[in-house]
Amino acid sequence: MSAEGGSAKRFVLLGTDYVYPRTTNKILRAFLHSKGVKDEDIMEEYTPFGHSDYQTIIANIKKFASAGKKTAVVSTINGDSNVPFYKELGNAGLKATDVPVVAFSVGEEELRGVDTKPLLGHLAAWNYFMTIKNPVNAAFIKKYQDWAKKNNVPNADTVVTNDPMEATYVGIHMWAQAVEKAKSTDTDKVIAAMGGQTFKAPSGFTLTMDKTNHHLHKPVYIGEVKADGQFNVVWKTKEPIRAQPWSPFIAGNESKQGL
Amino acid sequence: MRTPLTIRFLTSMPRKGWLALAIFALVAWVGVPMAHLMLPESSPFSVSAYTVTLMGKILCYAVVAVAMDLIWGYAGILSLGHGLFFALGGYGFGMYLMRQIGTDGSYGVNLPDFMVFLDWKELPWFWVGSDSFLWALVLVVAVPGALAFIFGYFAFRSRIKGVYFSIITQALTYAAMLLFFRNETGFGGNNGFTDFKRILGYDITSPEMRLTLFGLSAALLMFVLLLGRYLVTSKFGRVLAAIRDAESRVMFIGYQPLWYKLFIWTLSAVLCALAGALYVPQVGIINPSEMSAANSIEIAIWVAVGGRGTLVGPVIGAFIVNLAKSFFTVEFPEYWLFFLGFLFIGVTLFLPDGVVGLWRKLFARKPATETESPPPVQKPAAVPEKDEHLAAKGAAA
Amino acid sequence: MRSLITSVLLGLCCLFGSAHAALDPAVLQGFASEDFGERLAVIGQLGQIGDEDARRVLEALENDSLAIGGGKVLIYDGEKAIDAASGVALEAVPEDIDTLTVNNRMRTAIEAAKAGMALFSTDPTVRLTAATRLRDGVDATTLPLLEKALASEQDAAVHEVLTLAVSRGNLGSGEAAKRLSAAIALADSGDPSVLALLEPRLDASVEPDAAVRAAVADAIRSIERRLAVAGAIGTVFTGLSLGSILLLAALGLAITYGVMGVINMAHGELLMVGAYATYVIQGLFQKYLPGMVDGYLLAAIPVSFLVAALVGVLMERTVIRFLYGRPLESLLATWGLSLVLIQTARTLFGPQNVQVDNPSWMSGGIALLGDTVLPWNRVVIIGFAAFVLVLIWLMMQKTRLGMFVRAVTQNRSMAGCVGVPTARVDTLAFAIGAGVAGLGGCALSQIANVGPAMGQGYIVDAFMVVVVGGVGQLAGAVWAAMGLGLIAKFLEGWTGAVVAKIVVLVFIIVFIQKRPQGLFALKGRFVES
Amino acid sequence: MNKVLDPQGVRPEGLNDRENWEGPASDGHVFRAGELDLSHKVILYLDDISVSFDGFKALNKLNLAIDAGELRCIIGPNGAGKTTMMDVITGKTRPDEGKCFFGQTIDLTRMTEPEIAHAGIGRKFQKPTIFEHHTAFENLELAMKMDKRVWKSLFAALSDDEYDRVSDVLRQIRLDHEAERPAGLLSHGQKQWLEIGMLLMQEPRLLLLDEPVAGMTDDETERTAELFVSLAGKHSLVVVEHDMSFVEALGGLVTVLHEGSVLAEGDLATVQNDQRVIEVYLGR
Amino acid sequence: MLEVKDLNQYYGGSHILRDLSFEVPMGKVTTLLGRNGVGKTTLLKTLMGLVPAARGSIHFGEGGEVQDITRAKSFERVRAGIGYVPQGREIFPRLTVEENLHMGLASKPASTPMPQRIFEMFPVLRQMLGRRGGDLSGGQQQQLAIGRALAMGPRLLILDEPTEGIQPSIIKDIERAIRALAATGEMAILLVEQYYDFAESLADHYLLMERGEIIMRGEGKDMPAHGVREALAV
Repeated sequence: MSAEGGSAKRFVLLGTDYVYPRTTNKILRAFLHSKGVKDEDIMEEYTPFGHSDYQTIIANIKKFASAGKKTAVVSTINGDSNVPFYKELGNAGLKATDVPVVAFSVGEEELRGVDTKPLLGHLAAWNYFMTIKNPVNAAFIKKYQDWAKKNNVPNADTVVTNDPMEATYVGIHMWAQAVEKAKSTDTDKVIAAMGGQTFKAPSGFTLTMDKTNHHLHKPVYIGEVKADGQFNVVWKTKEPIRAQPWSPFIAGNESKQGL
Repeated sequence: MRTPLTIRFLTSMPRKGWLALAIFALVAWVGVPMAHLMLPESSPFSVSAYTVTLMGKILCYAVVAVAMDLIWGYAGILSLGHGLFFALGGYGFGMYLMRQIGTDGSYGVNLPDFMVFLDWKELPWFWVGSDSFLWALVLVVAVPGALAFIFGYFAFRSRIKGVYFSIITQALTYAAMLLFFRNETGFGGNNGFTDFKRILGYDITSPEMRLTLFGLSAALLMFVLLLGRYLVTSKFGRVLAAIRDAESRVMFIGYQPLWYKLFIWTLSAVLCALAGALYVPQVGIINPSEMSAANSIEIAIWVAVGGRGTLVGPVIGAFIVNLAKSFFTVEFPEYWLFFLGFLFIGVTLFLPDGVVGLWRKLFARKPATETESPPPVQKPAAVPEKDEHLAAKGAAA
Repeated sequence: MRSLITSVLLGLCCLFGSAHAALDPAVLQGFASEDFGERLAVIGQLGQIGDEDARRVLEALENDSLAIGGGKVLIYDGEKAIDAASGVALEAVPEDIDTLTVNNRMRTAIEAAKAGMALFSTDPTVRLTAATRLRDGVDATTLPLLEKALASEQDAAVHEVLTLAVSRGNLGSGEAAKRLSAAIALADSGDPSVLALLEPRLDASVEPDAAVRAAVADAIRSIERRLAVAGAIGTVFTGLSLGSILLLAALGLAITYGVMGVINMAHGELLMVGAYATYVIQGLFQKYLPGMVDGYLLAAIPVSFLVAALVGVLMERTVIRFLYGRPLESLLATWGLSLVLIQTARTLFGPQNVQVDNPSWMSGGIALLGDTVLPWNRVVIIGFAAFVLVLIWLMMQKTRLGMFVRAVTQNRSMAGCVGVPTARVDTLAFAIGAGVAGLGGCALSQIANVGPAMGQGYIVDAFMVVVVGGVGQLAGAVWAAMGLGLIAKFLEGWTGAVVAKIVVLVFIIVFIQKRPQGLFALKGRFVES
Repeated sequence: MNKVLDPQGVRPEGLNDRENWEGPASDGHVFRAGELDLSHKVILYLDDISVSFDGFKALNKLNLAIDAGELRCIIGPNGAGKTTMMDVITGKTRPDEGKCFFGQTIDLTRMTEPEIAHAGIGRKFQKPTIFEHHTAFENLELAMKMDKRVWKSLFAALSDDEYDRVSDVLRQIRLDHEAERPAGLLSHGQKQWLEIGMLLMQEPRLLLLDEPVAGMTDDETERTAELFVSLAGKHSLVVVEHDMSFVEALGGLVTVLHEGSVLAEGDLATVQNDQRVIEVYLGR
Repeated sequence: MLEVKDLNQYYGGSHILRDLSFEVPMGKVTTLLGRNGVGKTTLLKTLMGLVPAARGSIHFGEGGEVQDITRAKSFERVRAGIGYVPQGREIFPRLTVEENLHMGLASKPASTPMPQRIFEMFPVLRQMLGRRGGDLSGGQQQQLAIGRALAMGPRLLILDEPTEGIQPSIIKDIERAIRALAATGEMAILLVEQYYDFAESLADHYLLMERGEIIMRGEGKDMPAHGVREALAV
């Protein structure tokens, strides 16, 4: 919505029909309302899993975008459907400069199966990108690539790291730390020891587990797709931010903000 | 032939059959509960919670297999839509289970969680009454039954049979799966129902509940076997087999095959639904993937492996395939599809009568009497008679 | 943003025709700033300079090859570095070199700057692109530039675009006459964004002149009419496109099931084989013939046919031939085959989807009026479906093998009794069907995912097409595929994709009840036997 | 109950067009399915029946009337339309045009196969179609005239009377020693007889027999002729046959079909001397 | 040309062919007579390899090139030189007449020309070349079936009841054609018939079948004397 982000005034919330996109878009809609965006400037659309024919939807997006205001797409399309979606987007002539797409579930791994030419400039929001430059990340990538080669993973020479992998990596280490602290693998004791654990993550920050809600405090990055299937970080938070399991933009969650 | 019904029912099965049934009942209702509750975990005869649930699950599958066999083995109609009826039964009972969660869900509201995130403020009309156990039972039987009846009525009335019927049942199931994947449909979309807490107020994870569900599954299987036995030995069963072998002849002697097929088809669907209703509380989840084409076709392979046109065959097949699945997916997950794939091919090519047929061939003292279990129509000819190929096509066309 | 373009263009206006100066390194230093605003300003300045040096820098920036190193702004291609200001190559690449990040906002600015420069290019196509690019963002301040360009423009196409652009600007003019002619000119537009400009002008408080209001109303009607036509064409096109995909997915099955009567549940996996064959060919081209990568698809067509046909031969020889005349058993056995094929693909290529690129000649599309774009890959696939159809028709009707296949289908034992090796014909016919499925897979790889389980998604659709069309009827399959594609797309317009699909499936189920023989039933006595 | 309207959904003209009916217009008769009205002695009436497949006219304005109790032979070269005619009568094929009445009131073109069977028409196919996996006894039992609805079948048990009736027919068709053998194992001739037996169990008013003695031994053929002759009077029989000696043995009226319509009709001698018949059939 | 020895065949438990032995000599018409159901068609199906022989042998050929075809596949027998005109014609209904005739050349290389003799014999086929086989009348179909069998120039022509359901004028044509073919001396002909007059007028040799056995055989001219007509009539 900022000038930096393209000053979008209309939003297409496009997702695969399951819990995550539904919930995300519910929060997004509430957030957009709070910023004064009207319902008529929000188009919400869901496709089934594995949907592969995006012709009609893209035509609808174009129509929606042609109403004169700058339009952005927030995509929570999951998995396989992304390839046909982006291919269709490119072929229909919608460039990132016209209608940028911000994806919440497209990462480096997903882009391995995609011809990235038509995607240049589209965006993704994650807590980690492989392109982040810091020693921890370099070591992390190296370790994974070595492992993949050693274990003959198909296409081992082109393996990539991504946010979910980083999250798992962090999670396992924190669990190990908590086990050491609790001196037990008993679930309840480990849970008790989990809160407040910290770990120097490949994302370049030292992450902390929230003491009350056991979510991680993480940085947020926005990256633009590059031709090689990697992301160019174009925006990031200054420091890790606290996770809010109950969105403040949804009515009824006011009492839960401390959680 | 001129004996009263009850006697006929009793004599419809040889004494050995009744004995086997009694032993099975004893094991399921006394042996397993005792082994699960009383024996310490260290005992070699102890039955773990995992095993009870696994067996309970496979018993439900066995019911589905027998139901499938009634329609495929005895009436020659291969359904690729039984996964749908199974799932509908599961959804019917799942609605009740969801309501039993009450305010224990993650939003703490007296609405299923998925409705909360969809911003629904109240239950949609088709959920009305779903908090009643009895109404849930009605739903379990009535919805799949009505769907099967309506679909079957139109399909059989149009004389759709053979592969055509199989393909449109698959289309039906596929359409239903797409429908249930939608969140707007009101059944939890992709995630379906899960996180069940209790049945009739009792904790669903307690050993007693586990054993009760297991015992009920065993009871349902026995009931289905007895019912099947009665049906196939009755005149109804003979008409059914006659329809399978020569439908036009049956019509010309004055039977309306439509109603016969419709009866067995609807019954089969309802039995599947009952199995589904028992299955869901045992595995703790129901979602639309139960309606995928692969699931329905797998049911057919249970029947084929065991031996179609027999009642015990499908039970054996369900156990063999599902135990193999449990084994492979744990030990060699990458080979499971190879195993299943070759099982499909091998059984159709080399074991047309399944394990039971093999058993009979190997240990036959006397040839199987025809009245007991008419063999399936399409026996592989010793000489591949390719002319049939055309005939079959004509029939399909 | 708009003001930025304006400033670029105004600058251009002033500078146009003046002697051009070398680039001042100080101008470029702004790129070193962390602040995007300053970087944008530099782009604006470069646009004003508008010479070859400026263009070079802008292009470098666009291609991610502008970098800061050693305190200078450099053009860096990964090996050697050139001083951006002077164009002189540096002897050594500085150690601290860091590529400049471009975001969408900068990209937009670059494009605007370049378009402004290009408006006076000698190449009419370049001018056309530039004019099109500038048309949407026109306002009162950019108007003079466009008017100037319009005045000197000779090329008709560019002239037309510029006229529309100028008219958009003039719509807000103080002179009623200008507004009137603008409104009249805009009636020829097919751009929906013009509607957004025109609609407020219907209001008397915005537009005091009644004549202009009437012209505006006319223009709106005319544009809407044009958009409606374009929209309808677009929907029909998407329907045909979906139909041709269904057809490609089903044609192989129309042979194996329709003609030979084999219920091949592994048909989807034959599509997958074709798609993976395409993927492998692409890989080989990338490795050994990188210069001809765009031609890989042409090579993939015969290869995907042959590979799938070979798999078909194997299937027929090992399993299917023992199951002729037993459709339900062949259904189960071929389902088993499909599982084996899926797992084989998984083992060979990994469980993830693999990347199959569109050749560059299949990217982009033909822009019709307004928003309607006919993407090249879809156009090509419609053409390809027609090609495969003709191929099959020729194969079945004009070759000896085709005649044998038809004869065997009609009367197997008699075909043997006139000397047709029926078993071999079966194998060949199945191989052809499988090969055609492979061709389908090759086409599908261009628009959909290529992965081990991709075939499963098509099997239901493929059977529906064949069954609705009527078994044994190629023409039926064509009508069914196109019909189902169009119905699905028209429905999708107002019910959404899922409901459209469900409705189509239910429609098919009902249709089969009414016409179990499909659209094109074979009639006659010989059907009965 | 489960009445299916004919595909066109149009009432055949015959219902409104009764004044064209042979004999006086029978105003007293209301259309009642299932009640056979033989007031004009005609049990089966085909009027201008035409059936075409893909342009080929299998039946071309065929007219035929069979009297109650009559034994009629239909002969004709292959492709003359004999089997199609049977298909029309039994509801397997719907005629493109024309009327087909059973008695005075039962419109066969509007009924399904089982309804026609219930109305009292039994049919024997050219190739014996019996239930090969059932015993001979069961074959007859299934064919027996009784309530054939699902619910009854579920709880059906044979009464002594019914048992005796099956046994009687088994004796009549000389299969009493083969009663418990699966029918699939019987010889060709025995299968033909079994199918005739099934027809008898149905107690039909009209029997349609398509080449009933094909593949029978001479002895069997002779006995079949005797059986048919004995059935005539009580039942009406329409026999399609090529075997002229068999036709002669039956001794009834003979109808010659050719290219979908009646070429000649009369006793065997008349027909055999008809020039047109000699041309197309006998004198080949 | 064709030598059948001790041929046996069963079908569904009943013994259909019992120790059949006979020969079909070159350049002659051998007629096989018998009533319905005596096993004639089963015999021909066994000769064509449509059903495997249970016991016995079938040899085909002349002089030094006699081959054992007892186990050969149908198309191999055709390749060896046997042309077959089945009962009920069995032309390919959805192929054109021309294609049907070309099917007769299936055992030959694709370049083999269509012998014009067929059209001389049955001129009607030339007029009907573009029509679908299924649209022809019975008689025309019969001529087509014979033409199809003749296309590849067989050394043995087997005809199964070619007069069945055919109008007299065409029967005359067929009779003439068979006579002409035999007269060339290049072909052995096995004619299976129930229609006595037709068989008698063509037969050089005759075989009479009853219950799977050949109960009478002899020269064609002796047929009346041997009482074959009476044996068929019963």
